[in-house]
Amino acid sequence: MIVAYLLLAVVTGGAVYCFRNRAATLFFILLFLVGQTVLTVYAFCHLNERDSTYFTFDSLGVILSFVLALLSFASFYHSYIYLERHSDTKRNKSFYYAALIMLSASLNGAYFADHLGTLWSFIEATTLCVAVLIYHDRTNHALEATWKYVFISSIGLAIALVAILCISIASSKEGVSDLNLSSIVAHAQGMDTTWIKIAFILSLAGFSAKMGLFPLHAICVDAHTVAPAPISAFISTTLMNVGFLGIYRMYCIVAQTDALPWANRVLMIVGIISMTLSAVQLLKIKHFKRMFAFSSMEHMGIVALALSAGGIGYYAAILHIVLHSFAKAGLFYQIGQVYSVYRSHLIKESGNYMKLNPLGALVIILTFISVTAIPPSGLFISEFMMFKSLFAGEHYFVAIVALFLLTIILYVIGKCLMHLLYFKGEGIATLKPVKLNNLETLSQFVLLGLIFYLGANPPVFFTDLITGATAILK
Amino acid sequence: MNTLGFVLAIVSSLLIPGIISITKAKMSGRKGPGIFQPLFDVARLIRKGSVYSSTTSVIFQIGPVIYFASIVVALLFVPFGQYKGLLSFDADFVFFAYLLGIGKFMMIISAMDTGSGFEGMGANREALYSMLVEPVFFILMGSLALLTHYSSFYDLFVHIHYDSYLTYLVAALGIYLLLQIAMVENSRLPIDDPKTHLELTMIHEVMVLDNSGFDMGLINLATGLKFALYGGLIANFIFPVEWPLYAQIVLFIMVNLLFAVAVGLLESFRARNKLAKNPKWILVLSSISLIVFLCAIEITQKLL
Amino acid sequence: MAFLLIILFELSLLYLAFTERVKRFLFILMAQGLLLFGIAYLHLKQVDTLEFTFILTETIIIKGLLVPIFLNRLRKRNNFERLAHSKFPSFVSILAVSAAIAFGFLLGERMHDNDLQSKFFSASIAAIITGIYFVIIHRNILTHLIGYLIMQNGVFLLSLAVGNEFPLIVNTAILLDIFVGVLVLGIFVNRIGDRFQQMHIDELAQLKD
Amino acid sequence: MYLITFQILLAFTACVFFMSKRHMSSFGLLIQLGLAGITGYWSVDVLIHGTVFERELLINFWGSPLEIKVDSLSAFFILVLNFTLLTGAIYSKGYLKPYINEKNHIEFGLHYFSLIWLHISMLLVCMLRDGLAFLVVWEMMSVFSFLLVIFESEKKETVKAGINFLLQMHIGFVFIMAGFILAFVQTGATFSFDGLSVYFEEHHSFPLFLLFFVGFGIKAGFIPFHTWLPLAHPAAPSHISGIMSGVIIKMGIYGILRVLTYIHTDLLGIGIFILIVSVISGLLGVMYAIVQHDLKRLLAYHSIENIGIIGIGIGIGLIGIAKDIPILAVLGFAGGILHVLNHSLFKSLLFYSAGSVYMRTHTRHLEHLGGLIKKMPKTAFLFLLGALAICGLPPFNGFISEFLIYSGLFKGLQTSSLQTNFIILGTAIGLTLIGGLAIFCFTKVFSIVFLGTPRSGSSEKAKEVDGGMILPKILAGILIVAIGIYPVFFVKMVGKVVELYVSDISLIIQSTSYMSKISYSSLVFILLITILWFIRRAQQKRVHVEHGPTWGCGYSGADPAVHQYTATSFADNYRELAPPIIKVGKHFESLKEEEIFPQPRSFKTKTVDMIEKNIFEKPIRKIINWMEKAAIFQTGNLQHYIMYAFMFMGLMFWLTIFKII
Repeated sequence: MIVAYLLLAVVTGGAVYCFRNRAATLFFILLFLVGQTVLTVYAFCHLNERDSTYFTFDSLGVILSFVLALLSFASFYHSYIYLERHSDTKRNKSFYYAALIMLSASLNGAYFADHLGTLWSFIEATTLCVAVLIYHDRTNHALEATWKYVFISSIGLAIALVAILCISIASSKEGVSDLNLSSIVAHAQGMDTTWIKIAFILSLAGFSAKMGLFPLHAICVDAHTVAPAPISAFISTTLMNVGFLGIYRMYCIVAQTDALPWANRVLMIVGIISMTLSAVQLLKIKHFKRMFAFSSMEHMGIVALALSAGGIGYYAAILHIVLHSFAKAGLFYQIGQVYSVYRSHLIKESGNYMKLNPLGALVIILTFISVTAIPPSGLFISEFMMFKSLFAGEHYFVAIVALFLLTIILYVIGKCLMHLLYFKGEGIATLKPVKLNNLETLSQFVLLGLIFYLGANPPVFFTDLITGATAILK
Repeated sequence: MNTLGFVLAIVSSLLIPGIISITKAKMSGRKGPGIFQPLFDVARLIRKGSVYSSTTSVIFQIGPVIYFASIVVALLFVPFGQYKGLLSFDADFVFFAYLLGIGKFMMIISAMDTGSGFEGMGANREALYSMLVEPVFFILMGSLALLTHYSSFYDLFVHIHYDSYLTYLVAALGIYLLLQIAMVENSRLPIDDPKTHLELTMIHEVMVLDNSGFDMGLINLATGLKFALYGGLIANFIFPVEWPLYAQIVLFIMVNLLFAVAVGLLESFRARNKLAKNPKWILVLSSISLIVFLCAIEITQKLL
Repeated sequence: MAFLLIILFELSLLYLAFTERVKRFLFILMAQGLLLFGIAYLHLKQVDTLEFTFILTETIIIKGLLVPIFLNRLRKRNNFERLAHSKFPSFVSILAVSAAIAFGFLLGERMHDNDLQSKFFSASIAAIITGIYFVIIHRNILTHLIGYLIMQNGVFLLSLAVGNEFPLIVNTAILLDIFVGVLVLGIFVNRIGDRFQQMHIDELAQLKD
Repeated sequence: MYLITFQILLAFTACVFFMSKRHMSSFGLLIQLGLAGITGYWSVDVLIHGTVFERELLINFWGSPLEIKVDSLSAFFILVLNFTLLTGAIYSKGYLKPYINEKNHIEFGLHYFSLIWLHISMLLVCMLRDGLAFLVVWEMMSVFSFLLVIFESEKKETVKAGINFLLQMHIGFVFIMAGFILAFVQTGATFSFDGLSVYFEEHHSFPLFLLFFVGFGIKAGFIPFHTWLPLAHPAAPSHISGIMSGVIIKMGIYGILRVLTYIHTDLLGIGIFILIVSVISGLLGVMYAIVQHDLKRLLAYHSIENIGIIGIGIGIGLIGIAKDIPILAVLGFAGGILHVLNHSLFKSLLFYSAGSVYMRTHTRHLEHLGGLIKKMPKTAFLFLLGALAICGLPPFNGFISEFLIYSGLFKGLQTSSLQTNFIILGTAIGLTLIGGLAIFCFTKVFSIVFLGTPRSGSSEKAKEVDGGMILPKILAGILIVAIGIYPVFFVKMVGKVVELYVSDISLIIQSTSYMSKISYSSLVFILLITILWFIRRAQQKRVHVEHGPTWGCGYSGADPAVHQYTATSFADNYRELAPPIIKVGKHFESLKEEEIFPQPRSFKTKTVDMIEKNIFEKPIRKIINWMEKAAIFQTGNLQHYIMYAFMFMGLMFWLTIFKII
């Protein structure tokens, strides 16, 4: 199935690149999207079954693939609007679409990969695809950010490859010759913890580039800043999720060994440092997209903390990843609209959005509530679970620091968004309200609605999937 | 029988201003007006027409009425020996104090209603001093409550048993404090001298600069009533419960007479405080009342 | 024999530390490709056509020929001959690389393991560290690319050391990824060269807070 | 049946966005009436029969249906908040009329949507017992009030105050959450209020209570957690200020009272702690209030004072329970809880009146107002009513609750130990001072705003607001007088709530006997006033009445508006007594030597809240500055970024090798 899907991606991607008229592009994109949805549904129906030797439809993969399927629709739609609004050349457009298709495909490949090598190569493939997209605007900043993103991602992934090799050293001693995740996890208990520990640190450092976590967090922030808004949405959601997936897979291996408490402490350090750095940087923030990029980093820090806390924290981590994806995607799509109003991403050049685009302002308010994890947003539920498990583990100090940082972040984000909504300064007064497509805003409402819905009363299949994904850790 | 106390208090209220002015006149070597002169004044005022400032509103007119009514109703709470006041219940002195409070509130805003700078000064001082003096009254009542295990005016005074020296001290200090509270409440010496004629330093008198006619009459009557109010309370301190009724009536009249004379004497021989010193002086009263409280604790032997 | 090749490999790392001409770097990359072929060939337990072809492509064709040639074209296109003067004098670099080699050696000894080719392991650690060190000290992006490739060579050695082979298809995917990665990076080097006239890292520090 | 209607109403709330701007308020009011009717019915039922109302909502929350539970405490608060929110909603229609053209559809819709949901979330706060659900609705309440506060977003300060409000509410929320989680983690009982009782039985109550107290105390506005009130209240539209001061801060009290129902140990310590905090809040609240020049800010400080009085009642009650002096307990709790109702009435009345003043004069600055009693007589008299009530003067409701507390205090004096005696004495002194200061303050406010001569053109041109805005004030006014004159009924109602804390409720029945005597006394007072007034009227008809200028001691040339006493000068002699906590900044340009003919100058004073400045502003500013300085990691240099990874790995290896982690 996956092979068929990947083939479809290659074919549609190629076709989109070759046939540049509107109807054909639309047709192939839709074809791909339908195929992708079919894959997700198929995967859900064949939960925990192997596919094409190197893939398994495991619960976490299905959840993330579900998120991806949903966000691809939104992203293609918003990309379409974005490209039309910026009247790009046909060549650039087709290039953009093709890259987006390939990116989605490699993301799905990574989500379902059961073999560490496959996982690695798909993740590396995402880097290459996303480079095209980040560079889309072809400005100096875009060039810089792309270079940094690709280069540091490559270095990070090289480190991650070393980590995978270390795992393979450890596993070969246990007689596991293939690098299939399921078999490694099954035999991990007896493995040499030294190698496992080395592998964990290296993979954490390596995949952090993808996940936007400390220590290689910086490039994600830069990439967000310059990428077109729909791509920022994609980077900070599905692409970050793939980084999380990499770390999570490693963590699953570590979790079987005695090194688990150690790994938890490492994750906790990483989480707290990520949150601290993002909070500290947020205090000086001047640029909307950077602000949300740092906010993503903060959320990834929360996810790391949740993982490290264990227990109900595992559940919290995955729930948080999913809900954060919806919140950030909605937010970045909205930032695209904001940009079309002000032609700038700078906070100080914005203001009075409430009058200029009231519906968008409503989205901003909702996203503000979601992103800062104020109830009733679902993100609060996951953060709450995280704190519960932190307290249960008697990590009081960490919990207090985290709460403090979250409060600061709430303050900064609140301040900046309120500036956007209500500030009336010179230059702002002359701006005219912009007529925007309501359907565009509606899609953001749907995403935000999902956050509230999944936070308050998640459907049973969803909770089952998350429980299934964390089952391996119990 | 309960009305007797009220009637007596009313009678003495009518006479007290006259007695005070006679005492002051004698002390300064003047012949002085007759004892009923203040009453004649009031009667004349009540018959006279009024002049209202065009700045004022209905507040200015209703203020003195409420002020007067509050004092009359407060008088209903004052017990008479073994007889309760016309109105009496647990913690009635709280009602008593707050009733006086509403009267003051209305007087202050009616003074402010004129939009006069001078009356503003008086009103503001009145508000400050009555705020400061309030704790004195409450601590005193609290000490009595502690001492007697009761909490209405009637029970407080009836159940004081003079059985130790400390009790006498409590009584003496209590009387002193009530006297001083009366002076502050009526804006008399040493807080304020009603004889001065510099608006900048006056308190009560400057508040009523614009009042005339009926209203002024009520205010003058109220002054006497307020003296009677505290005179009555002081009398209750002294009443031996076991005395027969006629003796008590005589005693009551004597005490009120003495109270008026004492006020007259005080006003004759004391200079008024520097205006800025007044708050401190009132605070001293608070600390005296604290001493009363400590005595009460000592008497109830809770220190052991 | 393999041991000799590894010594040569480590020597090539040392040589990197004090040379300043970009051409030399490329030469060394080429040489490392050949050395890796030798090491991998000697490492093979039995010669299998498919696997042999794969190693041949990976080491000689890609690492030894295509990539250096590609980089050379980049170098020519962007007129890039000598390294800009680095903050770190070359003797520091020599010391650092030597230290990396020594560290790798010690680690290899310490991690003494039956399934592990400790010599390969120590050389690979040295290469990875040198690669990253290279990126950190030099301020030119083409050199960064070279550092990255050295690091990748180290990873390749490590995969040999592990002995636990990936399936061929996965290996190919990994190889393809790295190759395309270098191409993409190269394209961007070109763009940067066009846009900024020089490929100095300082040009690429606009995005910050 | 009622339950289903309740839920249908919830579902309909979003329709407010699809209404026209003019009909939103009516639609919102309709929904709120429905909600209030249903919940009010439940509450009255609970209060009358003394039962506990339990139902499951059909809404699922994390797989299980939400359970609502109304006991007498919830019922009391539900009734209080229903009343204030309804009056607020009525008032809002008139108050927001001038904004209809200014604000767009979404802003208006958002406002009314938030208003309805504020109501809903507050109802749910009172009804939910599950910990997580409670936390969610608790914070929803804050978020919606935040959205309501920032309605007048044209002003920079409004938005700033709004963010400040949200932030402080969030901090409070964090404390409450921490409290719940700690209790849950340490006992493993259910994550709910009932789970707390398990914790309190097994552990020391005080530390956990402290967490809850801080959390709820921030909402309630106890000093030193009061700093949001003086900012948020002036910023909010007046109906929201009224609601906020009337009921939102009471939710903090509800939280504290709710937690207290589960605590049976350490009560003395908790009681004394609450008492001390409350006396300080009461005193400082009113002391700060006197020196304010902004009408609504002043009222906000008075809310702090009144929260202090409520706290005094609760503290006294707790000491009573701990020391086993039932009379103290009963009267203390009854006074405190009744004051919740009372304060919600007169404070909303005062805020609505202040709002009317603001609406007609466009200023809240005391020194620009004056003489409004002639322009807006109804508003003026209703404000006076509220002022008298808030000063605790008979025959109005404020007196009743203060009277209960006082009589508790004096009864407590008789039966308690030395230590308690001193505490009670201190409280009594505090309470009398609060009362006196309140009179001082409200004589000032009333006379400066409504009496004398207008001090600016805008107050000269003011005119009375229309009936829709008077009606809610009259409703509140009726209740104020009703409670003042016929307290027995209300004290009995409060008695049902007190039963949760003190089982022996006979004392409250006893106290009703002298409550009725208070009624008599008040009636006598009112009767006397009426008689005198009629005598006076008759006299006035007979005599000659003249009108003229105010007596200016012989000088009549002064401009009456300038010659008046000002708010600043009224507070001046008081201010001199309290320098350490009230710092008044004076801003003026001093006279230069070469200035022979001085130019016109301005003089400005600004009061500084020393607690806010020293406890919060300074340290927070320091931390923020320090953090801003630390923001140097995003250098833009690629090599640094790689270094981070390298250093991180090195550090981790090092820490691991040396077994630090």
